[in-house]
Order: sequence, then structure tokens, then C-alpha cells
Amino acid sequence: MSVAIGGSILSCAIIALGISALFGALHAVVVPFSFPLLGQPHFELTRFTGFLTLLLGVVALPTSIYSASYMRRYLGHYAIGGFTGGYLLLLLSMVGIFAAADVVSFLVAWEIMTVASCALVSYEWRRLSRVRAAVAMLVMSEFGTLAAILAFLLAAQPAHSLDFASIERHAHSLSPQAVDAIVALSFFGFGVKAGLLPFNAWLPRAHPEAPANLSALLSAVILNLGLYGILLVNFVLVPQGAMLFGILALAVGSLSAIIGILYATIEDDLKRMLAYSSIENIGIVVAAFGAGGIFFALRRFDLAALGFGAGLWHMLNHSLYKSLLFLGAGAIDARAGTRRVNQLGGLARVMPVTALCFLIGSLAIAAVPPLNGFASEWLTLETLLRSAELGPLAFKIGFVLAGALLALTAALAVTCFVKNYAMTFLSSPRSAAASGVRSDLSAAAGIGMAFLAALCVLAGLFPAHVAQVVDVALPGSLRGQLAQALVPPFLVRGGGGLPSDFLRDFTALGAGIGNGVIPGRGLVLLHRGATANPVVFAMSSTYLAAFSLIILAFMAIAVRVLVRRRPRSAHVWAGGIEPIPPEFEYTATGFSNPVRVIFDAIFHPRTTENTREAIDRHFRVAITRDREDVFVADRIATNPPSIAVRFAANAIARLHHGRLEGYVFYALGALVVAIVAIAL
Amino acid sequence: MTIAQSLGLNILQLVFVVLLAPVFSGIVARWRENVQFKRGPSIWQPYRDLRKLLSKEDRYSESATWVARFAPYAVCLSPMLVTLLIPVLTSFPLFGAFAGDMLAAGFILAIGSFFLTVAAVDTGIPYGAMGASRTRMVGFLAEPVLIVILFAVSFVANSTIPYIVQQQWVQPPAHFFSPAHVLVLVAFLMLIIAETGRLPVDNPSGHFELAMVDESKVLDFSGPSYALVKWGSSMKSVVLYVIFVNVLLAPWGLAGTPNALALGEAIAVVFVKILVLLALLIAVEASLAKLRLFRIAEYLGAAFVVAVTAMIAAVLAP
Amino acid sequence: MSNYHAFEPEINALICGFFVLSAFGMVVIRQIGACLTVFIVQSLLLAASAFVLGAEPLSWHLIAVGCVTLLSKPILIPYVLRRLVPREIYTVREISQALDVPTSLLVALGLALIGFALGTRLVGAAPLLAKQNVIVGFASLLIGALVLAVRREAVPQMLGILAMENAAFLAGIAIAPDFPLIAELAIAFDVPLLAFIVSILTRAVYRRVGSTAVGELAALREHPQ
Amino acid sequence: MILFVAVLLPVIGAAWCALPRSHAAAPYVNAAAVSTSFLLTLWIAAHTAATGHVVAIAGWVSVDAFAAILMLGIAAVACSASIYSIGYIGHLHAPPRRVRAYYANLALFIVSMLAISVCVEPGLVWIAVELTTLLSVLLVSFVDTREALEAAWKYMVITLLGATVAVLGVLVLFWSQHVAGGTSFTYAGLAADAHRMNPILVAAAFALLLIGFGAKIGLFPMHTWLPDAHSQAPAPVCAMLSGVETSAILYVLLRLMPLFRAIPSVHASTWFAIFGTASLVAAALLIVQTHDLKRLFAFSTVEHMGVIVLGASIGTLSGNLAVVWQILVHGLTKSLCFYAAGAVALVAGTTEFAKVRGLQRHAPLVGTILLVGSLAIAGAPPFAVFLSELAIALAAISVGQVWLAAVLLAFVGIAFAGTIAKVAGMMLGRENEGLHVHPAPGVVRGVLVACAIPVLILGLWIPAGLGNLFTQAAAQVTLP
Repeated sequence: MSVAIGGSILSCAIIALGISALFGALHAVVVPFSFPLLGQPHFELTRFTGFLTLLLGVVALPTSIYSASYMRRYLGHYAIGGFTGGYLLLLLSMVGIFAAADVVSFLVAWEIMTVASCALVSYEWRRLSRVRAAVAMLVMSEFGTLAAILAFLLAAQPAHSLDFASIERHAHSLSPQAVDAIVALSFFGFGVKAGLLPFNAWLPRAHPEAPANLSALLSAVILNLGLYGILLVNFVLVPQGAMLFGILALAVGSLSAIIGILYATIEDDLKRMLAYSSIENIGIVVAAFGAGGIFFALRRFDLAALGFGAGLWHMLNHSLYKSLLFLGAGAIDARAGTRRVNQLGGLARVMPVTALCFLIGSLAIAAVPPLNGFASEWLTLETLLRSAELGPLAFKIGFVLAGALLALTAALAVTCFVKNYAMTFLSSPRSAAASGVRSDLSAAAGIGMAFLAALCVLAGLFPAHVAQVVDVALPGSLRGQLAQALVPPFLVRGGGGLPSDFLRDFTALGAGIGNGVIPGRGLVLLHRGATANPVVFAMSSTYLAAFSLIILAFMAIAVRVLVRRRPRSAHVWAGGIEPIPPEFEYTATGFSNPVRVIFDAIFHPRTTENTREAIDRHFRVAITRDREDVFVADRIATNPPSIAVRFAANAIARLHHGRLEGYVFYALGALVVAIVAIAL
Repeated sequence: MTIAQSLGLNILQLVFVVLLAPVFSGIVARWRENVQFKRGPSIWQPYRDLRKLLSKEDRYSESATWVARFAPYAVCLSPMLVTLLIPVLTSFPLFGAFAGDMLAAGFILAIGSFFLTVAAVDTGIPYGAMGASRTRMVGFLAEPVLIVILFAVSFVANSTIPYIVQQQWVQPPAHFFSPAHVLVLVAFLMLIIAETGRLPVDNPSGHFELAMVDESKVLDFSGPSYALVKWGSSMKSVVLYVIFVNVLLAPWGLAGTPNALALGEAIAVVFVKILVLLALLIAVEASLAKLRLFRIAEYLGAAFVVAVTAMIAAVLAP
Repeated sequence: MSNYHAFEPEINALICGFFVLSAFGMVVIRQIGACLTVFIVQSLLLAASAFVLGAEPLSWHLIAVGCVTLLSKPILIPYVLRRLVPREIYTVREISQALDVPTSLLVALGLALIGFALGTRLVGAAPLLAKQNVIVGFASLLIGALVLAVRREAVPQMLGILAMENAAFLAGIAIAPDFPLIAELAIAFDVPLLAFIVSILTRAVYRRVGSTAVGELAALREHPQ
Repeated sequence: MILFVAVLLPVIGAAWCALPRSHAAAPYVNAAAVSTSFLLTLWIAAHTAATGHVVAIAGWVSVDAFAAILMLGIAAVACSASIYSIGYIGHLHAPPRRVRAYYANLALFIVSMLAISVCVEPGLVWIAVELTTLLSVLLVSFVDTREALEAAWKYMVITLLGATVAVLGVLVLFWSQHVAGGTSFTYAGLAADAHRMNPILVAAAFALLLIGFGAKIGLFPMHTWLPDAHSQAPAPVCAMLSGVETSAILYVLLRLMPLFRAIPSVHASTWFAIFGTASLVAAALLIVQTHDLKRLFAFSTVEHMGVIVLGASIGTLSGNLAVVWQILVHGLTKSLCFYAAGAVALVAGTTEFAKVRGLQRHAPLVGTILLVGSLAIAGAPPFAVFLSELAIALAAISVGQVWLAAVLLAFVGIAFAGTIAKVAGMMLGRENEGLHVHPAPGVVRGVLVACAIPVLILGLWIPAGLGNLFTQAAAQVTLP
């Protein structure tokens, strides 16, 4: 299929590009034409953007492969060629965004990306809901872009140039107010694309409506673009706004995380749940950036590296597992024809590959060690714990509250994915749609998902190596700081300059195991402290995994030895009813009900009561209560302005009543006003 | 100290926890009956139960997948992993000490929880899913309390490595009575009560399915699987007790050098410390009634407030 | 000659007085035919003012403007209107008004005051022979605009536009007596073209709608929810 | 001489229509004449770029850089409109007499607009402006429905009201120069004499011209006729009205800006900012709620005029550069939009949003071009309008008017939202039942594609000569 072949080739090229940039092999490219009025476009991949490009390629490759199976469902209904074109354009434009080295090329690539992604979201254009979602996405993105444009222009003012390099050079002469405005505008502007509160109402609408392979890209990469924009302005171009940025990011990030996961937990639609969960993960990333920003502003660069590193790392992990989960959800959708968890169930037996991959994704996203989500989420929380080293009380309390929110988020994420994995794949089918599923998607889909699942596992098992890659990617002065602060060079010959007594202690603890065999600095993530507490925090999921394997093997042997009788299977007992009917099963809605009850104040649902009456409308037969959860971002940020605009529009439209005398009066009035005000 | 010594001691720790976990469950069960002026079962009863269960056959529901079979192992795995990280007997770090800190321990405990709750749904009975849902509710409400406690600890000890916290936390010993310390202890105690499914959060000896939290998940487990689940949950309790007594409450009496005498002494001291803690728990349990399901949120909310207060006290401490 | 010198401003002032009166007349008169007559009178007044101003000192520009005006407005325009606009229109007894007459008169008075104020200020700023023309021109321009607003009938609206044009020219002959002739000629050519086009349009409206009450046409509008 | 040829060449088309039985060939004759005129305009523009100006009669008729750009825009749109008319008017099955009248009128209308660009004497310019109205009224009412007549009438009344106010403005301007002793009544001459003129007189002239021409430009609150006329006229006429006529009048105001700005007490920039903002805000809001595609594009014209006026209020060289650029690209883009809207009308029989759905199915080309045009006009990159608006915002910020830039971006955003939401709904979705769809004529489709190309290219690349013209033009309307 064209999508798969074209996409795979392009993704491989992107991966190659990303790797060569990440390791410093690429230089500036100036395109030989100029934008009218606005200067020469530059393209350049730095290590930082190379990392993001690599990530894009790594996600796009399996997604493209997967498409070979997935896109079959559209054959004969929609033009595959159109999808291919949009898909390739989308990938290219994203590379363009990363590579852009001036405002205009950035914006042009950005907008191509936006339009292409919206076009692809509305790929099934006969469904009006898709079109609406795409339009909502486009419109909100546009407003975000406009805010970002304003931020860029403000930032470019002292430089008199739209070139990133010169903006960066002249940023120090910005006034404090301008810096504050730039931070706020770029944060909320790019925050729209990144899916941050309060302007992310489009996200849970658009992501589920897209074809699954696109949803994967949307959540796994396009949200990263928003984050890239935020970092670009607030960290690379105008670093002196770090304090405000940090505070904003910490607050908004942790709130986004908790709100995202709350809605994800109660959501019934599998893909929409994943979309909400993307809000959550991006929130965690941004909270980590926020911590980094505050540390940066307080000139604690080692800790800032931890914060930004944790953020980038979580971004990487999120891209991997979220694309995996979306692909899985797409496979379910393609096979069962529904994405509603309440109607699924028991798919693990008929879709084993999808089930396994989805489980790995769920474990990863729920931050269960030793998978990849754990490492970055752990590091994020550890970074927040480093507020111990901050002076002012307000910061400490802020960090604690953010930490508490993130902890709640992490725990709710476990709940959410327990529910979704279990209710989708386990137990028995809850509807005809689910029981009609016979097989997995074809091999290409399996390969795509397995690729990502393998990456999730590998990235989880070797966190110290991933940390070193992330370290290379850190922008600006932070490069090198993360590895310095986090991965002591245990495996480097001669201990890489670690104090000898420290090294001696840790050699006994196995930190040096693998010396000479395993490349890199070490296998343990370890933040060193002062003499009184030589280690502030430490973790090694490599070791944890090794311990787990040994313990599990030991247990398996022990049980084998101790237990004589072989296991047997039997019917489930349910008060004597056999077989157990679908309506006896606990529903997904029921599973997440505690969340719904406890956080009712946040969901603030609209409930409508319908009374069914019989016999001359005298006897109530039944009361049904419909509950509609309006996303909180809709309630607070999207609806009020749109209502206000509509109101104003209607008020102005009333001026257009069609009667000429009125129109003449307007003109006459304007004339009188102009005469009186200008000439008299 | 050599790698072999360090590894050996670590395994010893593991053996200590694995083997003694059931006896603590037995002691709790007996003491709970005792305070109600009943005789209660033998403290060795859990071992007998385990033996009986291990000799029975394993039965799974027809709909169950490999997850249901794997879950009991996962339930045992998490506390065992945590055991490797924490100071059970020695005050110096062992082989596994830096494979994870207290925060990581929280995540590690989620392995068992994740698989057990998933498996509860996998069995196909409605009670399983119900119990899973409720367990997760307690789980996610407890998590913020844990992290705030870690913040408080971190503000004082500036580390989350249990071995280092243990050395820094109550230093000098007069700090035992500092408000931060006391409040952290209270919050952590409330957390242990919630996490180990004791009154007022859950009634471990209840038999009414609709009111169960923890037990209804495992209704459909049988034989060796059930044995592993039981064992695993008692190990989890012990791990939490150990963290409480060895790291937070009274970080004294552990072996300072790797010799047999010191270790023996440490075993005894730790055993006694846990017994004291159990007595405390029984006292709490005996004086409270079970909360309604959604009141648990209020209980853990209270724990959260205590933890936050502890954290503020820690920040304000001179 | 010297006699004329003394009379000239007086005569011009009288013409201007009648001019503004005719402008008011356009606002209040209810018959289309009478409107046309008032317009013709107004155009004649404009021409007269041009002749008076052009006589001393002798300005061929102004004489020419007067002649062109005399030719196009009182003669050509009525001719075009009579030829192209259906005769039935003139039989309409009363024109429907958007505002009732007393109110329109009050509004016209207000506009006239603003026009007077502007004219006076401008005249005060730059020395000028025929101050009255400027003042009256501005006032009549605004009143002419009011005619457009209050009249809902095609022909009177067109006459309103032409009245505005007259007003502009009344001021123009005073402030720009040597305005390039080619421009003035072209402007004079514009006016019959205007009348021609408007008449065609009026006829089309009459044919399609059945009346020339253009004020009743209000189908094109926004629909606020 | 070449100027006269270029401007008057379309008259051939009109003359041809005067012949009996000429209706069959009239479209082609007209298209050929206008195209030739366009080619000549290209030559004129190239010559101007090289030498700075082309003079026919000094002080009356000549072309400099800004005029060349305007002329280029007018001729380009006129050319495409003439060709488009072949397909569009041919499809309406009008009686031969009306067809002849249409082409005659169209040709004269084009001449009058070209005249605006080549005249430099404000009196002549005013005549040309008046003629554009008079010659386009009957084009607006071409379809001869009740609504079209209503639109034409409103258009005529309000713009003639404006023109009459403007003539007084021109006269006062002349007076003020005359009093100050200046003799050269041209754009350049006025600017040169500015410092000697009486501020009060200039202020009065400014007020009269702003309102008078503002009515024709479609500035709020004189814009009320614009959606009516632009929704009822045939698509090629709409393209010319919206695309170049409005901005041609605006050009006149911009040429006078050096004069007005030279006198601080006039506060010309402030008033431009006020009227620009008001138009932008009102139009953006109206776009959100409108129910008809052509009305939407008409409001979009009001919005863009607002943006240009707002941009002109900045007054710096870079601001004016952006404004000049915006004038040209708006013309090209907006005409494309109206061609697409006309194609929709041909294909679906209506342009109401509620009645048209799922165009993508029946007329993918029309649907796609419509979407491209809408994106382009709404200001999405990589189309040219985006860059010019960005440049205006940049210029505003560079003189410290951050709020102006913020308002600009915010309401451009609202307009974008309204446009895209409505157009996407029209293009996508399941098609309406009972919608009879006809294929669009080949000429129409050809013009759509051909017009989409420059819209895209100009967003990415600008020929050196054109760039040169822009710089010169901006300098001409900027105070030194």
C-alpha cells in the first residue's frame, strides 16, 4: 500500500536525518529563495531538533507499516491516494518545523502541518462529526498560532530580524514586560497545540476522529511540536523568562495532567480515552519543564537539566507508548467496529498480538516498572522533590502541590489503564460486535505494534542509556548536564573522575557490573549529593528487571516443585446461571464510577431526567437519567469566548437589517462624527 | 565489603521477609481476636493455610488468559523487589540499595497491584471487577499522601534513598519529637492502614462480598494461586512495616557491620519493632468501625492534610 | 459696475438662501413631481450663483460651469427621467417616508447647523469672497444626504444624490473657481450619465417589483439567531 | 501613449458589443482585448520597475511604482474575470441583448478602474471613481432578480452618497492648496505643499475624503451595501468589485496619506487605525454568523480593507510595504475566492451554507479550490495573505503598537475560524438530498486552477522586479 511504502521510506530517511543531527553531523541549510518582506528562510537541525526528528521518524516508521493493514478498511470508500499525499506532506512539514531556523519558515511549515493534519482528521469526510472535529482543531490551533506569532514578533523586535539566531542574540535587550508577554503568549499559544489546559478542548474531539494511524501521529508527535514550540521560545530564544515560564508550566502542566487523566478514566470511548491521556502525559512533561524552568531561573543548572531532561524523556516515552496504544485501539476499532469499552471484552483470546502489545503499552503508560514510562515519571517526581534545595517557602509548597497532583495522576493512570485493558481484552464479550471478532489485523499491523512495544520495553530496561541520548539532545547550556547529574560514569575506564571512596562503595553494590561489556556510562541513574548524603536518589530499572527475572524464575521453579496438581479451567460461577450473560458483567463505567463520584465537582456533569409515564400519563414507569460530561476546558475556556463572539456577531448582524434608510443613516452618522471630530 | 557479601546479605533480607511475612499475619489475626476477648487462631495458622492451598489444584475460569495465571507471581514479586531496596536488617547499603529509592518502591508496588486488579477482571466474575475498582480507588487516593510524605522526608533528609534517610532523618535523636517527624509518622500510619486493607478502610475479616474492598478481587483465585496472593499481600504488609519502623519511626538497632552477631541482634530488634507496630495497629483497628465506601476518600483526604502539615513543618524546621 | 459690486454679495446671499430653502424642500415635499420641480429650481439657483460669482471679476471658468449646469441639470435630467422612468411613477400621490416630516425637518435642521459650523470654521481659516456658498453648500450637502435616508422612493432618492452634488458644486464654485476645467466638464458629464443609469435601474425595479418604492426592498440581510 | 492604449484597449470590447448580433463573439473579443491590456500592463510594470515611472501627460496621467502595482492587480483580475465570464455568463442563458450589455459594461468598468490607477490628478481620479460606481451598477443587477436590483440600488445610493461627499473633499483639498499657493494639484504636488497648507482645511478634506471614499472602500459603518452587492452580482463582477475595486479606491486614500500625515493636527493615522480596527472587528464578527458563501467573502473584503487601513495607519516603510503587498495579494486571492464561489453557484445552484454539503463528492476540483482559496484569504500560510498580514503585525510591533497587532491577530483569527468552519461544512460531509448538481464549465475550472497558482507562488516567492516595485511604492507613500 502506498501509505505504508511511502511512509516507511520517508520515515527511514527522517530517522537517518535525526540520528545524524543528534550526533552533530548536520549544518545549516539556507534555501536559495526569500520570503517576500520577511527575509531568507533558513533550515538547520540542531542536536535538540535532531532528537525530536529522530523521535518523529521512530514513531512514523511503525505507524506507516501498520497502515498497510489498517488502511484496508477505507478501500473503496475513500481515496487512499489523498491520505497518502496528506500523510507524507504531514511528515515532511514536521521535519520542516524542526529544521526551521527562522520565524517565517517555522510558521509556514507549522501551518502546513496544521492544515495537513486537519485534512487528515477529516479524512472520512462524509461523517460530519469528523469534519467538525477537524474544524475545531484547525480553529483552535489557529488561535494558538496567532498568539505564538505575536510572541515571535515581540521577541524579534530588538533584533529587527526574524532569524532565530539573531533573536537569540538580541533577546537580552527585551524589556521585562515584553518578556512576560512573550512567555505567556507563547506558552498558551503553543499550549493549544500541545494540548495543555485551558485551550485543549479540540484534542479529545479531534484525536479520536482521525484514522488510528493518524491518531498515533497526532498524539505521539504533533503534541510534541507544541512542546517544541514552547521550549523554542521560552528556553532557546528568550531564556530570561524562565521564572515565569517555570511557574506557569508547573501549574498548568500539573493541572492538565490531573484533569486529563480524570477524564480519561471515566471515558468510555477507547480512542478518546487515549486522547485525554495524552493531555495527562503532556501535562507531566510540561510540569517537568516547569520545574526545570524554575531551577534554571534560580541558576541551579544541574537541577534544571534534570527537569528539562525528565520532560524530554517523558515526551520520548509518551510518543512510544501512546502511538502503540492508538494503533492497538485502531486495530480493535477496525475489527470490532466499535471503540466503546462497555461493548468490548474478551478480545485477548482472538487478538493475542494486539492484546499483548496493548498490555505493554498500558503497563508503560501506567508507569509500571521496568517499562519506559516508569523511568521518566519517576525522574519527574524526583525533580520535583529537589525543591528541597530551593530557598523560598512558596516554591517548596508549589512543588509539593504539583507533586501531589502528579502522584494522584500517576495512580489514576494505573486505574485508567487497568480498566481499559481489562475491560477491553479480558472477561467475556459484552456485545455482539465484540463477540463477532475472529482475528487480529494482518501481519503488518502486528509488526508495527510489536516494533513500538519492543521499543517501550527496551527504553524501559536501559534508562541510563536513554538518559544519555536525552542529555545530548538538551538545548543550550544544559547539554551534558543531565548525564553529569544522573548517570555517574561507573562503566567508564577509571571511573570517569568520580571520587575514589564513592566509587569503592558503589563497586561493592554492583554498580560496575557489566564494565567492559556494556557501552555507556553506567546502568544506574543516580543523583549525587553532599557528603552527608552521597546519594540523593537512585534507580536502575535494568537491575530491577534482572532481579525480577531471577525472582520470577525462582518462584516458578518453587511452585513447580511444590505443586503437584495441574491447573484446570472451569465455568465462572454466578449464582448458578450458565453461561454468564453479558449484562451480568461489571461494566467499564461501573469500574470507573468511584472516580466519577469522588471528582464530581470537576466533572460537573449535566444531567437530564427523563420520566417515562404510562396509563394516561399518571404512573411513572421509569426514570432514566442521562449524564453528559462536558470537558472542563470547554466549559472554562472554549465556550465563554465563543458565546461572546456569537453574541457580538448577532448584535452586529442586527445592524444589517436590509433597510436602506438605516444604512444611509449609518453613513450620515459616520460623516457627522468625522466632521465633528476631525474638522471641528 | 565484597559484592558477594553484599549480595548475600541482600538475599538474607529477602529470606527474612519472605519467611516471616505469614507469621506477622498470624500474629495480627490472633491479637485482633484477643482484644475482642476471643482466643483466636494460632499464629502459625497462615503457614498451614499456605501448605493446604499449595497442595490443592489451581482452577481458572474458562475466559481467563495468561494474565490471571501470572498475577499471583506479580503480587509476590513487588514486595520482594522492594525488600531488596530497603534496610531490613543492616544500616549500611546492600547490593540492591540503589536499584530504586522510596519513590521507585511506590511504583514497584504498583506492579502487583496492576496485575492483581487486571486479573480480578480476567476471572470473569462481577465481584472481581468491583473489588478491582475499589482497590484502585484506595490506591489512587493514597498516592498523593505518599508523595507528600516523601517530600517531607526529602526536605529533612534531602534524599529518598531509604538507607540514607534512615541515617539522616532522626538525627540528632531529639528530632524524634519534632512535629515533622511525628506528623509524617501519623500520615504514614494512616497510609499503611489503607494500603494493607485494615479497618476503617476495609475489613479483612468481613465476609459480605458487596462490602469488600480487597478480598473480593481474589474470590475466584484458588489453590496455589491463592496461596501466592495471600503470601504476597502479607509480604507487602511486612515491607510497609519495615519501611515504617526502620526508616521512619525508629531507625535504630540495625546491624552496622556485616557480622553474624550484629545480624542476629538486628533480626531480633526488627522483629520486636514490628510487633510494637502491630500492637499499635490492632489498637487503632479495635477502636474504629469500617467506613462507607466513599468515606474512604475523606479518610485519605485527612491523611493528605496530615502529610501536608508534616511537609510544612519540615520546611519550617530550623 | 460699482453698483453691481455692491449688489453682488447680496444677490449671491439671496441665491444661497433660496438654495438652502430648496434643500429643505426636498426633505419635506411629498409629491415626486414637485420634488423634481424643486430640484430644477435648485439647479437654476446653482447656475445663477455661478454666473453671479463669475461676472466680477470675470471668470470664464465659472461662466462655463454655469452654462453646463444650466444645460445638464434643469434640462437634460428631467428629460432623461421623463423618457426612461415609467410615467406611472409620477402619479404616485405621496412618497412613503422613513421618518415623519416634522422629525425629518428637525434632523435636517440639526445637520444644517453642523454644516454651517463646519463651513464657518473653514471660511474663517482661509480668506474667501463668497463665504455664503461654502456655508450653505456644506449644510445642503448634509441635508441632501438626509433626503436619501428619509425617502423610500427611487426618483426622490436620485434627486437627493443630485441635490448633494448641487450642494457640493455650490461650495465648489466658491472655493475652487479655477478648478481645472476638464475636470468640471467631466463632472458635468457624469451627472447625466448618473441620471441615465439610475433611470434604467429604476425602470428595471419597476418592471420587476411593481413599484419604485425602493425603501421597501429589504430582502438582503443577515439573520441573527 | 502605451498607458492610454493599455487603459483604453478594453473599449474595443465595448465597441464590439455595440454592433448588432455581436453577442456570440463578444466574450472572446472582450477577453482578448482585456488580456492584451494585461500584457501591456505587465510591460508597463516592468518598465516602471526599471525606470521608476511611465508618463503619458505629466501632472495628469502617469504611472509610478505604486500605480503600476495597482494597475497590475486590476489588469490581472480583469483579465481572469473576462475569461471567467466566458464560462460563467454563458452558463446563465441570458438573452443576447443582456449579454452584449454585460460585456460592454464590463469593458467600460475595467477601463474606469484602470483609469484610477493611471490618473494622478485628484479631480480626474474622482471622476474615475464615480465612473466605477456608475458602470458597475448595472453589472450588479445583471441577473435581474428582485434581490439583485435591491443590491444594485443600495450599492448605488451609498457609494454615490460617498462620492458626492468625496467630491467636496477634493474641492476643499484643491482650495487648501490654492490658498497655500501651490499649483501642482497631483499626489506628489500635494505632498510637497503639505507643510504650507492650512491644517483646518486639510482636516476637513480628510474627514470628507475618509467618509466619502470610505463608503466605496467598505469601511465600517459605510460597508452595509457591500455584502449585498457582492453576493448578488455575477461572480466575475464580484471578483472585480471585491478584489480590486475596493482597494483601488483605498489606493487613492493611501496616495494622499503623505499629505495628511505631514500635518500632525489631522491625526490621520489615528483615524485610520480607528476605522481600520472597526472594520476589521465588525467584519470578523459578521463572518462568524453569515449564512451565505458570497456574503462571507464580501465580509472578508471588509475585513481585509480594515487590515489594510490599519496597516496604513502605522506609517513606517515596512508597514507600507506590507500594505502594498496586501493590496495586490488580496486582489488576487479574493478574486479566486469569488470565482470558486461562482463555480459553487453554478454547480449547486446556490451558495447558502445550509443548502450545500459534500461538494467534495460531486465537484472535487471546485471544492478543493474553494478550500484553498478560503484558507488563503483567511490568512493561512503558505499563502501570500498570511505573509502580508504577518508583515503588518510585525510593522505594528516594531513601532511599539503591540495592541494594534494583538487586535489584528485576534480578529483575523476569528475571521479565520468563521471562514473555515463554514467552508469546510460546505465542502465536506454527506451531501444534501435534493441538491441538483451540474458540472462546472471547463473555462471556469481552468480559470480556477490558473488563479490558484499565483496565490500559492506569491506566498513563497516574489520576483525581483515586483519586489523592486514594492519597495518603491512603499517609499512613495511614506513620509521621509
